[in-house]
Amino acid sequence: MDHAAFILGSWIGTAVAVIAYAAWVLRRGRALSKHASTEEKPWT
Amino acid sequence: MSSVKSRRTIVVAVARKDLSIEWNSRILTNQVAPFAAIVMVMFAFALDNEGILQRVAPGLMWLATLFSMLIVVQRSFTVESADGALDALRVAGVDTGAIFVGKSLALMVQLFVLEVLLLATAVVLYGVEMTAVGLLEAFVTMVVATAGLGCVGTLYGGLAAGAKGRETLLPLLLLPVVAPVLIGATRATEAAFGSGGTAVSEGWPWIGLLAVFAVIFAVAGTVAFGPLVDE
Amino acid sequence: MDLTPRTNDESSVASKKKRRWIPIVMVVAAMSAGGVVVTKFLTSAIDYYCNVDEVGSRAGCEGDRRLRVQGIVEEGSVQQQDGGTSFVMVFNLEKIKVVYAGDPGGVFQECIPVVAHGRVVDGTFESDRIEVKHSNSYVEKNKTRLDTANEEAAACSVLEG
Amino acid sequence: MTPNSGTGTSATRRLGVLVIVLVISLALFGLQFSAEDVVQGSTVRIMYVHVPSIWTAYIAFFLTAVCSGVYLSRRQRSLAWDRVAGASAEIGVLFVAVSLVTGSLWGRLTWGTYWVWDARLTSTAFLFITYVGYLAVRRLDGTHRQRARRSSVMALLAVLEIPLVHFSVNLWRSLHQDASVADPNAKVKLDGLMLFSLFLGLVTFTLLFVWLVLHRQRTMLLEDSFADRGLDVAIAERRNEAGVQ
Repeated sequence: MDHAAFILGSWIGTAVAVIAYAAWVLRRGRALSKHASTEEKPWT
Repeated sequence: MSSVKSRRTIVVAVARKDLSIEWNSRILTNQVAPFAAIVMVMFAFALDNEGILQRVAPGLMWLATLFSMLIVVQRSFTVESADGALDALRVAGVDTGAIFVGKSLALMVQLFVLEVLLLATAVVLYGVEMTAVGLLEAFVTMVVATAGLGCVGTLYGGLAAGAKGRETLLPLLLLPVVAPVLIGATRATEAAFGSGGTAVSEGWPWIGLLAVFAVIFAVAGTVAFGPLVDE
Repeated sequence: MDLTPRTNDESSVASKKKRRWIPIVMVVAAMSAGGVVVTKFLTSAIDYYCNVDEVGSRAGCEGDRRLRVQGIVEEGSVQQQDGGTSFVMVFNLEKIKVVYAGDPGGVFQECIPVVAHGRVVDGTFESDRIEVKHSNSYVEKNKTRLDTANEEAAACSVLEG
Repeated sequence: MTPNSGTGTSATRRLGVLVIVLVISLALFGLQFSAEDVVQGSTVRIMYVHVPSIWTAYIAFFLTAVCSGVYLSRRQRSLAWDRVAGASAEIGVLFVAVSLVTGSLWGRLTWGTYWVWDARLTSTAFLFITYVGYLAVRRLDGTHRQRARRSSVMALLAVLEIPLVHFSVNLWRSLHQDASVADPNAKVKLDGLMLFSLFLGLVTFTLLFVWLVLHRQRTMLLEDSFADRGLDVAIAERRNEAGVQ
């Protein structure tokens, strides 16, 4: 594959950005929901 | 209708109050204007290269205007929220649309003074040469762009007034919104300066765009200032 | 200034309703005006390039200023010597010779549309920056079933076809 | 992991598994099975993340505008609409950023330059900073209702930029090429597996977006109710979080 650094870089960069954001959202959700009552979590 | 007349008195009173506070504190002449001039000089240091300064002079002039505008807007609302003047006016039932127009006018006057100064700096420092029509075009650009900037600055300045960390928040709020003004005013001023071989006639459509921007935010500000700043 | 609380002097429902609509109508009108300005009057200012046949004829493409010119690299015209590149750019049957000090980047090759930045000097376009304008068709390489030597010719037929 | 910890439900977990499977197959099709382009070579593979990410951003900002419109138009204004709008805009900003970065890498290889100020690239950059401004407005002090009203008005105005960005390549001459699939002349200009890979990318990114929005708007609900309960709880939570790390 020509220009592998650019191509893999763009794929991996995308993956890292999305995974980092998702991990942040999930961890924050878990940390906050520890202190939340059931009424504050209507999805449960 | 009598309310139209009373609204005009409010507009004039608010604008005059803001301008006289500025005049008495001399912040604009002693701090903001020197800041803008220093920005221009620093650009000249950084870009001291044959031909580059003349080509980028319009953009630098408007960038310096936007940076200075952040300071002026900040001041315009620090004065209000410091002694609760805005709340006092609102409680007294003064029309918020009129307050908006008055504060916008005061901001426009200050910005215009700054721009004239920056234009002169650009002409002297960057060796810009203009024709008579070009000068007229630069003047019209400044008037129309300032109208837009004044309205946006007042609307967003009001939103951020009293918010925590507004010094850092205001640029983040304001700069994206005024990006069209930066583009339009820079292109129109380029045409007026004739930088890069542009003709003066190429600037007028950009001025049209600036006018549209000013109208949108004047209307939106007059209507929305009250509800947005309220509560 | 009179700061006594005001009684609402325009309290009739009809006028209030009307006054709510006026600003919306004004904003919509201003936005449509903006749309017209941007799409009708600003096209030549926002357009990224002039085509080869428009140099000197279209407003904003005058020959005495810095230009971005678009055209297709003519087949067999690319010459590279002393680290510089020269080629002929063609569009709508008009041609212009381009000289560029360096090796154009991207996927530069014959028969591909390019945008050259620079000035016209004595009928030759002296360029200091060349960008390849990729078309919006994507063709599988294996489909043409040609060896690499013929690949550029294949690109030619694909792009012109 | 107990089923009720965090913001997940059995539905989001199933969706998450589906997204992971789709991402793996997208990588296989995009990086392995699909052919190289006759002009670009393997550079075309960047397209399978670049186009889906800007597509997702369009969907995200459109959803933000729809939710903002619903919020403003209902007599009984529900903050749930506002939270979905905010979550969606945040994820949209993420995907515009991804699209700008991957696009400029593609441009370096194909055009020979990372960035040019043509109509498409300029308007996309403008879209990006507008929504960064939108997120800044959401962070302003005030009640949740104030936040919702301010940001809703802004979202309804900002969404008008999307047609400008999308049709900028048709309205003006730009270095960026016209749309290949959503072409007004309705002639699809991609060969076989390339087209399939692109569509796979669109489906994958859209479902990924749905999953992210579901989680994000739930954490936003938690953030809002914590803010309502007052500072002391938030401080306790902070301390707890710091202890966990």
